[in-house]
Amino acid sequence: MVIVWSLLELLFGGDFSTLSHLWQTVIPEYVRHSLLLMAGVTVGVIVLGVSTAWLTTSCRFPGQRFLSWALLLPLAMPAYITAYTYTGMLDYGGPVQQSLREWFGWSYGDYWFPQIRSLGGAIAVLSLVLFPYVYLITRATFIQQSATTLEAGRSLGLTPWQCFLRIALPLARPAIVTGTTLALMETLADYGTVQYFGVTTFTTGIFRTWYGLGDLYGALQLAGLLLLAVITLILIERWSRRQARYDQRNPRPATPFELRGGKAWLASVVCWLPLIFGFILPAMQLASWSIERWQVWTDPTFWNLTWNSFSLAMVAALLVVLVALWLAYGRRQLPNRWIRTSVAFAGLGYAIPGLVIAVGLLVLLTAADHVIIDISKAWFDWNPGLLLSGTLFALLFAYAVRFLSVALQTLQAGLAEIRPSMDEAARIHGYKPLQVLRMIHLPLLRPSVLTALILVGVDVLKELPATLVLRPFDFNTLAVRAYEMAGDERLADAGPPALMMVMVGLIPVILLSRAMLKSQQNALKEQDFVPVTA
Amino acid sequence: MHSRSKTLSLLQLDHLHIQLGKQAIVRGVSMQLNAGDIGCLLGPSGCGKTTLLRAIAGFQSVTAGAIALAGQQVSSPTATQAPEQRGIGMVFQDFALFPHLTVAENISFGMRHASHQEKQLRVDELLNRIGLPGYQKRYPHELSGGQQQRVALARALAPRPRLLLLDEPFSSLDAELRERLAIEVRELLKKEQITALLVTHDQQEAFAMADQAGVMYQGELLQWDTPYQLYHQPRHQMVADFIGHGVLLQGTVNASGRMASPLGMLEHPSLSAVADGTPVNFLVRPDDLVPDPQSRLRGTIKARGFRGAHNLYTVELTSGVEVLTLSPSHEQLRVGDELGLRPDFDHLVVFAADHCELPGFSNQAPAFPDGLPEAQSA
Amino acid sequence: MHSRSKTLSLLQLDHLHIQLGKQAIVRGVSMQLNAGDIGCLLGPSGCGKTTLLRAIAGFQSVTAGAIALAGQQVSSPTATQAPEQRGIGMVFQDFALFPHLTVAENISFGMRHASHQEKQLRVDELLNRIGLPGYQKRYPHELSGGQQQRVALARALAPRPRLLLLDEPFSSLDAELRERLAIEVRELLKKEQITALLVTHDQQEAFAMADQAGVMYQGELLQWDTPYQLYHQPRHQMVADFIGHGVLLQGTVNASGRMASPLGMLEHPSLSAVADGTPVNFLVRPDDLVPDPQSRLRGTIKARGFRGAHNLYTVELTSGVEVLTLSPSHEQLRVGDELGLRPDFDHLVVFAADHCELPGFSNQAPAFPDGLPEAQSA
Amino acid sequence: ATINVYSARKEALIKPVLEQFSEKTGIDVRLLTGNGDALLARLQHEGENSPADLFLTVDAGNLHRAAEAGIFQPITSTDVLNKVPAHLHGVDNLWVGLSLRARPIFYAKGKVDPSELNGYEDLASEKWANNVCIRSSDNIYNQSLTAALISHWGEEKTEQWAKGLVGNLAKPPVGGDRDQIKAVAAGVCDIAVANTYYLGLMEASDDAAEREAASKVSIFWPNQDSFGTHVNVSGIGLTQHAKHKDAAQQLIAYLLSEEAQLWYAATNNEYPAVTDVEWSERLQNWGEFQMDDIDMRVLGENNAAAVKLMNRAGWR
Ligand SMILES: Nc1ncnc2c1ncn2[C@@H]1O[C@H](COP(=O)(O)OP(=O)(O)OP(=O)(O)O)[C@@H](O)[C@H]1O
Ligand SMILES: Nc1ncnc2c1ncn2[C@@H]1O[C@H](COP(=O)(O)OP(=O)(O)OP(=O)(O)O)[C@@H](O)[C@H]1O
Ligand SMILES: [Fe+3]
Ligand SMILES: [Mg+2]
Ligand SMILES: [Mg+2]
Repeated sequence: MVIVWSLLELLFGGDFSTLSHLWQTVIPEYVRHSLLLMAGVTVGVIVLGVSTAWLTTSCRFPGQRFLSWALLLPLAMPAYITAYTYTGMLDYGGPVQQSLREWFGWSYGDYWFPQIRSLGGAIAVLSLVLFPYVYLITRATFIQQSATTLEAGRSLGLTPWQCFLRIALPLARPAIVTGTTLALMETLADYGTVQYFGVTTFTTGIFRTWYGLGDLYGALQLAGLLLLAVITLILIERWSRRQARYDQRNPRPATPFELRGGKAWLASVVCWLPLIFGFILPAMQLASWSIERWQVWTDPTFWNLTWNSFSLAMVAALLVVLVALWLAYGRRQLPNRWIRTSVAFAGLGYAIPGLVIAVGLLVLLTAADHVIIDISKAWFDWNPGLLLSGTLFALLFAYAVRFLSVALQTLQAGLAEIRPSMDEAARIHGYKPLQVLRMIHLPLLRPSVLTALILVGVDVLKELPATLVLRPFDFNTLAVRAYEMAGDERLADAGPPALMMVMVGLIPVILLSRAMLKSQQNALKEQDFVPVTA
Repeated sequence: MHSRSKTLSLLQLDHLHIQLGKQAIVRGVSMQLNAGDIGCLLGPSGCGKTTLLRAIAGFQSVTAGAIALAGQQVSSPTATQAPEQRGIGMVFQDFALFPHLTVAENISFGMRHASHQEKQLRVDELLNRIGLPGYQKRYPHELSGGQQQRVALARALAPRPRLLLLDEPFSSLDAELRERLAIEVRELLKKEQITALLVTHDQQEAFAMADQAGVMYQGELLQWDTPYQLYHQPRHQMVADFIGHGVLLQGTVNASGRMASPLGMLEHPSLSAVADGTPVNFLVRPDDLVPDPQSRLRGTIKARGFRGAHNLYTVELTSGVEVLTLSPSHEQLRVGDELGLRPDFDHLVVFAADHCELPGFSNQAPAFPDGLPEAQSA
Repeated sequence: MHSRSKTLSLLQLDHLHIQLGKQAIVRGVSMQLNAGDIGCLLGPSGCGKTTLLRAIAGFQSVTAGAIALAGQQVSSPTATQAPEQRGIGMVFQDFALFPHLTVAENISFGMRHASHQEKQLRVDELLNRIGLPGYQKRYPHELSGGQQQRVALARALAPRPRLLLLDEPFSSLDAELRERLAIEVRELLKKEQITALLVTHDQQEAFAMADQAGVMYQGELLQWDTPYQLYHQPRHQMVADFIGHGVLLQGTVNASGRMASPLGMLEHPSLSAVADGTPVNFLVRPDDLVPDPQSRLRGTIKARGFRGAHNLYTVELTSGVEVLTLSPSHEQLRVGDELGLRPDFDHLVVFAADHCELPGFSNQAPAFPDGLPEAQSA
Repeated sequence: ATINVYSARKEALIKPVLEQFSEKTGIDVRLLTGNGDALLARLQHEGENSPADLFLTVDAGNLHRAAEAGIFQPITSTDVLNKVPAHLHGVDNLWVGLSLRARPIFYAKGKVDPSELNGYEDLASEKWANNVCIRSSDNIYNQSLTAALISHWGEEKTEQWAKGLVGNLAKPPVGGDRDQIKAVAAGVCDIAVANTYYLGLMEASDDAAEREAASKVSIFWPNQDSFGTHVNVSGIGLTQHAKHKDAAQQLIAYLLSEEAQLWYAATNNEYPAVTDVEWSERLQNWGEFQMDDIDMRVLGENNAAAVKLMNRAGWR
């Protein structure tokens, strides 16, 4: 909120000359690229995320249990790292094209090969890395969906597949939209990947204005425009949903379909492909680089980095999810305009590039620091230093601003599935709203809370720009290390920290998703399976 | 007098108005329920009963008027006390059981300050009462619809609230169980001195349970009275029509305080107050007409409904007017048979003919020639 | 004969067994429903009615036995035809409306091959029938409980399925509307030649709608017959007890084919087949005993229930046996009054005294001295 | 004492020298690395409460911007100032250069005769149509190069040049400098622009494929007859509110010592800013050349104009 306001203030403080220059030269192209990128990523994450989420919740096929948590793994890969690994493999200098040239005696230009550094490449990589947002959030709602609603569809003559399309999918709409919005916001805020792929987007414009033209105000004006665009998108979506609701009576868990033969095989393939391309291949590339750099594994500073990253991610995830819970729940309890707007604004942080947020926060925190220092000097004759902006506080604050929307949206999608009469039934028994939250919503929301924790944790682990600007002295994380190495085009050196980041991210992902699986199985414990004969 | 009613009345509604969106759903409802009494709300589907209960519980803000609990105002357009502070229990129309809690946990949910043992005792006692002993460990989705509803009832009873709101608490139960439970719940409420307000669609239930009852129609509470008065002395045509079977016939009061009607000349003390020549509507219940072969009032059976002990016949009188009558189901009268009917009025319920036009009656249900109320449309 | 029954019967259940978890929920149910007929299932809460419907719809696999639709086997322990291929419609006990669709979209949901205009016409027609004209654009959460239930009914009717399963489709409606809708739905089903199987808790409804009806108890279908037979000729003590009010009294058959009973000597043709000295139970309905001041059979009123047109009295005979009787509610008899009763049996329903022990009767409901069935416990 | 350094140079390229310094002098150094512009913003907002004593950044443009923002104070230590040529000082000695990085033209060995080349003008000439590789104009290296050309040629001619260059590109301007060199090696184009130290990194790589790619390209030093090959600078300044001024200047002096300068040259193949320090073997192998000794301030001043010009020219 505060950040947004300080940004808005900056927005109308500067002059618009830079903006008009950009408008005449590059902006149209940037906008076009951004739109294409967003369109592509939208299709990509929805197709990958929803299909895998549906298959792993409503069907049983070999490998389904493993896949149901493994599909989160691509998220642990920073997008730019995946971009690097694919470029390393597929670019003209990479092993694939080199081998082709050697085997067939071709030289460059004799053959057609998809240009990985292109808009298409960026869409592919971002989709592969970001689809787990959709997967996770949608899956959490699929788990909560009531079997009776789907059975109603079948009693009206719909095949399971049509039920999926016409009931399960629309009912999961808040979740799908949430996941996609998150993926799109990340796409909009992404700078590393698109820059590496030479795709100029709106964000490129922001940084070009700032770095190249030295015009921070111009950059912030652009960021403001971006924000407006995002707000518009969100409003359009909200409006299109209008009064429709998504909570269902009697959430009786559905009985999964046993898939056999060709169908089981097909389902496996559909789920394995994104995992292979989004995680296994890049991770193998990282692993091979890491083996070249085996020395670092014995380096204590490297383990220090690992600990920093891990603990920071844990603390930040807990913090952010707590705040988000408070906001989401506040909105449910007191749906007045003030809370609505503040929740809506709190959710926008994700669309703004991390660096812009970091700078905005810097302005705010340093100003607060100056006041604190002045007061402290006047009263105690003591200079406490930069208490807020110079410590981990700033970092945690920045994560909160940036990732609040991830947690918030995940939780809101989950809350939308809980009938309001649950709240009422609890309150009529004398429980205050917070007690209701603890006793009713948290248990029912478990899949969503766990999802939010995973998403924020992994995001913090990967977070780069804000960490770079706001961290205290001599505080390094895996992401920073990987980035510095990769930024100098020392890909092999970037391998170990990147791999470690993935492995650290894996631990919570595995733990939490097992917990999720368990809550799903609890619900199913008394159910028997209906064999499908078609 | 005023102070006395204050000390006794546990729940008091005062010209309550409630709006949902732009629609007025509850309109000017006033009523009062004395401590320890059981009140029943009847009314056609969609007339605002649930909305009224939700306002009393504190989930719904009111547009005008006030709600007072034990003399203390809890809802007004400007201030609403939080639901959890009202000490009210509620059985929700859609049960609203907590899906992640077992039956025992659901039932003991509201007993916040009770010890583990107290909870267990109460749960066991209530499960016995609702006919589900041994169901403690089940989850709601492992119960049948009626079982879920009974658990919802037990959950609301467990903490012994001072006021219990029941929104169709027996709708999913079979007649036998419903009747037994109604009686048991009534006993329990009386024993534990819980005041209750019950919404039901079952008049028998209302008659069996209620100390006071009322009929709502399109957001208005038409009459709030004892069940007997409601049936035999409806103060509103709509009430007469809604409670029990019956038809409204037209008659004309003449100078001698008698009424000319399709059933012949009828007498009634209340008619003497009516001016000569006034057209009136009067209510004819099935039991007001006794089959009597000797009677001069004759008709033909148009339809027969089997209702267990009795058949309900729709009879077209020779004058063309249709009325209802009951006859033991052993006596096999057939559609088309002719029979005689003898009027046997205990109360004659008369309405001014222009008072309360019954809106938009459907005439598709042959058994009920006077039609049925349509739900008020949007 | 075999082939004829095949062409006529739309639904046939053959020794059906269903298990949920480790419990047998449906046990050896056999029945058949002819095309165009309406069947009604009655039975205490939790006896397995919903489970049976779910198996017929194909949502629930069967443990033994078979289900055939129009002569074609659709469910057996080894093969289950997918629900959407059965052409069955269903009204779910918990409605299961699609919360993200409007009323019109919900209703037309199953009309997949209809044109936009056809859909609109059908939606308008059905909304009129269920008394909700103009509600097309509402969302389910903007409806009252009863309105939601009616929309669920319309949704199931809209695509004209060959078999319609209705799981307590009128439970949330007021008596008037329920009666009207029951008749309308019956007309509509007959007109559109839809076969239907209805679960209801309301015997009146079952009597009014059904061509065939049955009583389920603890997973077994005790009797499948016409409603009249079910009431007057129950073939099972449990059925007698469940349908309508009544008490079971003990008697002893003597040599002359008559029976010595607390009501005096009773005669009945069916008694002649019974051996001398056999102890039997026989059913006494409230309408089998007519108040008669002259009768030598006398008793004292122990309890009175107001039920609108009649009062239901519990009478303790001088022999100490309790029976029920009905009397118009105008006649103000009081608890404690003495009265005479005259037996007036049309059918005498007799059970061997050792046949079918009624399990664990509760004796808490004073109005029903023979107790009520408890739900089977886990 | 402890001194605090904000550095836009990556940790790996600065930390070892700082550690050596601490060992030598007993002065602790705390380091914070990050993006140059962001660190600058942080310094500005921290104002007088900033813990930073020194700000180290890469590229004349960035140094200029920092000086303009008023976060530096003049360096007074003559020890420091005398070691570095005057064109590598900021206005009022607000900063000094630490190392130099050259941005010449690379060509495919064997395919291109170096005599066909002359200077940066060639990149725009029709002769190399579809045959030039260069990275995006987002990159500060290209912005500085263009800024230098503006001051030599004027804006109009430079814009013509930029347009010609864009027309000559063999592939979209994507990837880093190393990728441009690899593109030449792979035959995508015959000439490319990149910083020399990337070639050094490739030559020293433990990946055989990189070494092989490096062996296929050579450096051409452009504009030896005119203003010289474009070089850029990494530099350091003393912050306005430095709390440990003396120690900080000691550190600057150490960074300009022969030991530190040699380490730079060896580690990152940059050219020493201190004139009399000997070049590493690899630098010597690439050959002597005339550097553009344009005043670094000009690069900074022209940076915005350069970006706008490139925007207009359609250089992505
Ligand atoms: N998942 C389950 N596991 C074990 N028992 C179950 C499960 N689901 C239902 N039951 C039991 O099966 C029995 C039959 O349930 P069903 O829903 O068919 O009853 P019903 O006849 O429809 O009752 P009602 O009239 O209350 O709706 C009930 O006793 C119920 O407790
Ligand atoms: N959110 C809403 N917006 C507009 N109208 C609504 C909304 N919710 C309910 N209504 C309307 O308010 C009226 C009263 O609803 P309420 O639930 O109080 O009825 P009810 O008397 O409980 O009916 P039932 O017996 O069917 O449960 C209904 O006509 C319903 O359509
Ligand atoms: Fe570089
Ligand atoms: Mg209601
Ligand atoms: Mg049921």
